Amino acid sequence: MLLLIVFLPIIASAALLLGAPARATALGASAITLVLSVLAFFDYDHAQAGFAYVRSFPISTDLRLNFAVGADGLSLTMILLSSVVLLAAVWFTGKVDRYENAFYACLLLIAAGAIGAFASLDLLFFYAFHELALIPTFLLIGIWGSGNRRAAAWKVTIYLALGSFVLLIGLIMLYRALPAATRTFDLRAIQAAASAGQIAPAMQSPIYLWLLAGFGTLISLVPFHTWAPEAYASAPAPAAMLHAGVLKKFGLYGLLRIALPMLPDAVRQWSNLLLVLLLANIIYIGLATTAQRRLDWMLGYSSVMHMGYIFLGIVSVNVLGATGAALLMFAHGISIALLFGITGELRKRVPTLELDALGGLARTMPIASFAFGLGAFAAIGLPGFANFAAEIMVFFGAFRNGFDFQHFHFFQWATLLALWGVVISAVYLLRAYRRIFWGTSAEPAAVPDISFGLRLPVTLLVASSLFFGFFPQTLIERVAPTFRTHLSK
Amino acid sequence: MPSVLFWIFAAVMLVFGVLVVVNRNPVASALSLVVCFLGLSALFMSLNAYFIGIIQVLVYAGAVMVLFLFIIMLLDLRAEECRKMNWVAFAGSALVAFCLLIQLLTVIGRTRIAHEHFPALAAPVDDVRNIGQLLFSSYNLPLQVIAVLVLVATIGVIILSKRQLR
Amino acid sequence: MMTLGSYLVVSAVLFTIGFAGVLLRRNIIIIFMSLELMLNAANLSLVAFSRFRVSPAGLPEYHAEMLVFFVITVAAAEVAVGLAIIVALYRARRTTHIDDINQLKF
Amino acid sequence: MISAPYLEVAAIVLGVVLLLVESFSVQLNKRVIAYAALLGLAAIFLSTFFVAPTPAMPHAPLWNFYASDALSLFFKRIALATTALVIIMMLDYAPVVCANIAGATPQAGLGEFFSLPLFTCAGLMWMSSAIDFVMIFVSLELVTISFYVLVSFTRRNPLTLEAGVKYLVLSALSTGFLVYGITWIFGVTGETNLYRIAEAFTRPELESTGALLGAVLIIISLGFKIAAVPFHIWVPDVYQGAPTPVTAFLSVGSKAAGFVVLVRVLQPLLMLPNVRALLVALAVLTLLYGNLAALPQSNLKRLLAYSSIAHSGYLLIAVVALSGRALAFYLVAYLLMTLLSFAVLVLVERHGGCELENFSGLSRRSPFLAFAMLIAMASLAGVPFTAGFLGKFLVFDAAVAAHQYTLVAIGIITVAAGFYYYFKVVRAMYWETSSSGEMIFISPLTRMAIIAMIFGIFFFGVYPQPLFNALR
Repeated sequence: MLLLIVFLPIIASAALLLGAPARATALGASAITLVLSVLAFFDYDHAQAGFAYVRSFPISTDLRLNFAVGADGLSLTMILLSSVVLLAAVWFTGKVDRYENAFYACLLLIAAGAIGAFASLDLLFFYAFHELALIPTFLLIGIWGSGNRRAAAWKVTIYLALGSFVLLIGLIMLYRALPAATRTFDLRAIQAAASAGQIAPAMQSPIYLWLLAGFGTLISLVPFHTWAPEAYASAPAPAAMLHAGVLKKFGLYGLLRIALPMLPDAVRQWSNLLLVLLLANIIYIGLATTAQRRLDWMLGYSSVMHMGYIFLGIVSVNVLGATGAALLMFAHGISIALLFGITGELRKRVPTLELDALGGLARTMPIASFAFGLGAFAAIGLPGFANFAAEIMVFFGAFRNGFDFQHFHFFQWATLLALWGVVISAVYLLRAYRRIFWGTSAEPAAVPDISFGLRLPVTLLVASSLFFGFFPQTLIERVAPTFRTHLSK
Repeated sequence: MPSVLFWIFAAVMLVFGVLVVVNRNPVASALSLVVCFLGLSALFMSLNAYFIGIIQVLVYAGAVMVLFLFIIMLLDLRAEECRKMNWVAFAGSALVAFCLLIQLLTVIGRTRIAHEHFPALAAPVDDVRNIGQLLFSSYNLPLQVIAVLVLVATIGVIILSKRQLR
Repeated sequence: MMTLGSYLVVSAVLFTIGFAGVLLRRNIIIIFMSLELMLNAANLSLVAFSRFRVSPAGLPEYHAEMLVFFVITVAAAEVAVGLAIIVALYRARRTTHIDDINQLKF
Repeated sequence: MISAPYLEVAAIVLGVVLLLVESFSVQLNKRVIAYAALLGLAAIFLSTFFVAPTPAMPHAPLWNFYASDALSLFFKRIALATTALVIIMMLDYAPVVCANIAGATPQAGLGEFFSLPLFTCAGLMWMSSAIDFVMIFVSLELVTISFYVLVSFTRRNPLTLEAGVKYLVLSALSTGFLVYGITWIFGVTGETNLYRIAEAFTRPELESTGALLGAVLIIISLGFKIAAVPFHIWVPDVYQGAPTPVTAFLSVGSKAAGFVVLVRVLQPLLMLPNVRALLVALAVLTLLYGNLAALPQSNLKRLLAYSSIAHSGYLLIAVVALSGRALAFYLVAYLLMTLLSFAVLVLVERHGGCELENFSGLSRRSPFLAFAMLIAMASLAGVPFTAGFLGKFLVFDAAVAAHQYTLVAIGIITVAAGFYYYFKVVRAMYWETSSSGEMIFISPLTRMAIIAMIFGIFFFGVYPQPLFNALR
């Protein structure tokens, strides 16, 4: 089943390139993918922690390389996120003025890359699948983007290429850190070796720093973040949904999957560095977001900012924080996808996305306004949405980590500061919402509301966020076992 | 060979070698090269390499240099007129060459065997016979490769110098 | 009797003369002659080493002289092809001056 | 089972027979010769899989010069495949050749163009087996001289002749260095056979100064062959000026053979002090210069020339890290992706030129070619699931294993630069609009070859084990 989830989008995109009917194929493939991943998610037996649906094919005996897929609760959560956002993104794609097939194929490839990476049990394929998205991103932004699309496409490509090769070196060093007899790319085996203490403590730090720099670039951690707002602002809406909603979670997933279980000492040792960086993400980028004058740029910055919370969950190095981070990854992916989707619809209708030039759109576009409002409330973390549950867990996890040190520690300060980030995001999101939809403009543009068909993906996104907001336990009980084996409560 | 003769031939070779490089007139350069190769051939003979010495005269002084002269005459190359020289490049190149020379001489100075005399040979050398035997026994494979090489060179020269195809 | 070193020094000087010619001269034909000087300088060293390393039978080590033989052959072939190219170039461009051959530059 | 030396003999016989056919059948359309050559090469390629192992106690003097180990067989196959693909490209390029030779028609003037690569191929195969400096020298010169002819083949084009002269002078210079280097190695050891030299290097009375001079001179001369900076100066001009299939041949065949000789020669030479440091310096310079100089190029042939220098840098990392596996795999990947891009280039060149703007809107004019070029560029840049990525992975893996972190860091930076200039081609093909609406005709043979190369890039990018097995 997992193989089918991984390869269905790839097969569909190949079919699209060979000339299959564009929208029907893409919609069909992503709907089937969604159904399959929902089935897989609920079918997963969380009492029996560990990887399910494992299939393995030998690739190279010399390198001890296999093509292996398998999923535990964490990966299933991410796969579910990917397929939800994929379906929504494909649905949100309206009329494409040129190369329609290629557009859908690129979307499917990005999602396939993300799903493949989440499902891989093998370091090399885990990496390789993520890179599958690189060329589609370049083409999507370059051909169908808006605004300063060329510069943005270059920037995102070069940054991501550089970041991923840095990451590759980190992965190679991890592979090389194992003793020659047990050297393997298999995640499970490396994890077992790491638990047995076979990765020399002296090697942990350099490996972790390479990984952090590599993943950090992909996640837009602060010094490496400059590509993200520009790319999201210029990308066509479905591409931004997939990229900000799903693909960027790859780096976080990597940290949860590799850094936390395999290099826990290094994570603790460098936690102060990461805390400073994530605070920069939250506070500095948060303030930068409030200063944005355009909706698409604002959303781009806000997606960079929210990465900070997820980092906070990761760096707390306990089950509560890590599980919260996983839930937040899911919740953030949903809410940002919704916001980017509505923004894309707005872009088609109004001449500019300058916040000052817009106003009163709620009168002509009530449904879009409602949907955007839901997305904004979710992103802020209003109770009821998954984001709320997740942020609570992250904050408690991080705060409790400080108590281990028996005195009021840097960690607590950081958590408190990060809490202020929630206020910042409330400020800019609500302000934007009010300006666009409620504020008065001289002459409210007479634009049509989003079409009836688009209510479906909006409902899908909102429903999934609400579902996990009200029943976070379904997700937590699946994800937490992943961390329980090697993290403290 | 007495050292006087060695130094005479070496001096002839080097002086005419320098003349090859400094002459403005290509014909004079080519003729200097002939003399230089004759000196070199004498040095070969002084090292008991009679066969190589003869080959040197036949192939180089005979065939190759005639070819050079022929081409120079064919193209009717005159002494080149003085062009504006790029003095920086000139000085740089001269410096590189000078460094190479110093480097080579240092290595030779540091090489122990370079200060030793040539050991005596056991018997009068019949080197045509020895080389011939080696060439057609041990060195059979390289010889065949060389044969292919000469074939390719021949074809290539014909192709490249055909002015008009039929 | 001469030492091995004196031959090597003479050869090194000749090699440098050839190398300097390649670097300094701008006429292709003369550059080509300088390249021949370099090859011959190497040959002189080879023959000197060959004479120096006397085999147990009291003969020079002929392996080096074999290489000299091949070098001479190759050089002759190279000269033939090289001159053919130079002639073709001269026909097309009326020059053998290397500064005139500079259309390929960015 | 056949003995390995017959492979070269077969290639030579094929070449001679084709030349005879060429000269005696005046009315024959010379494309037939190319097809015959392809068939012959395919037969030889197949027979490499039935080569008998080297005799355990080799008595014949042949085996002093010639090794038929897995490495040599591997590189012979690379040479054969390259030659075959180059001949296919030459078929597409034939009209350009005819236009640039006075009086050339399909019946006259092309026969040698199709048959000379066979001799080059034989030379490359000999090079991959050479284990004696004499053999290395003669086979290297066979390859060089046949390239002299091929590079200047379209002799009415002054640019080609210019490239020919530059190649001539710098190759002859490198030959001079090679011979002088061999001289010094012979001088201090009294041997020309690589194995016996390795033995001699272990002796305590070794004159290490002289040996080091020889080693440096030999590495310099091989640096010319593999286009390592600073011995690369001929590469951009020659690559741009030479007929495009010959450029492809130079950049793949000649480089592969140069690397196999380098690997063989280094087995003894790395026993000397400082040789490895020298190679690291070469690799650093090559990586930086090749990648940075490629950034501003607007002519695709020149861009590929600098990219070829850049890839020499990655290959040198593999050499420094002493990983034969990484080197061999990278060369195969390099072969596939470089020849693929040249195959597309030949077709596009016929309908315009080699400038990047000639590629504008190629996705409209020929989606197939644009897709092929996209794959080639992605693989050259190192996007996963292509052979180029796995090659880079193996190279970096080897470098990490050898603790060459300087090279790793520089390698990463240059990879990012590579993404920029390779994606420039993608941008031209997909973003820009076309200047001409002319469709491009692709012959079935070429289409097959391009599909095969695309398939190869993906196949080896996902499943490299067959290549590893072939190296055993």
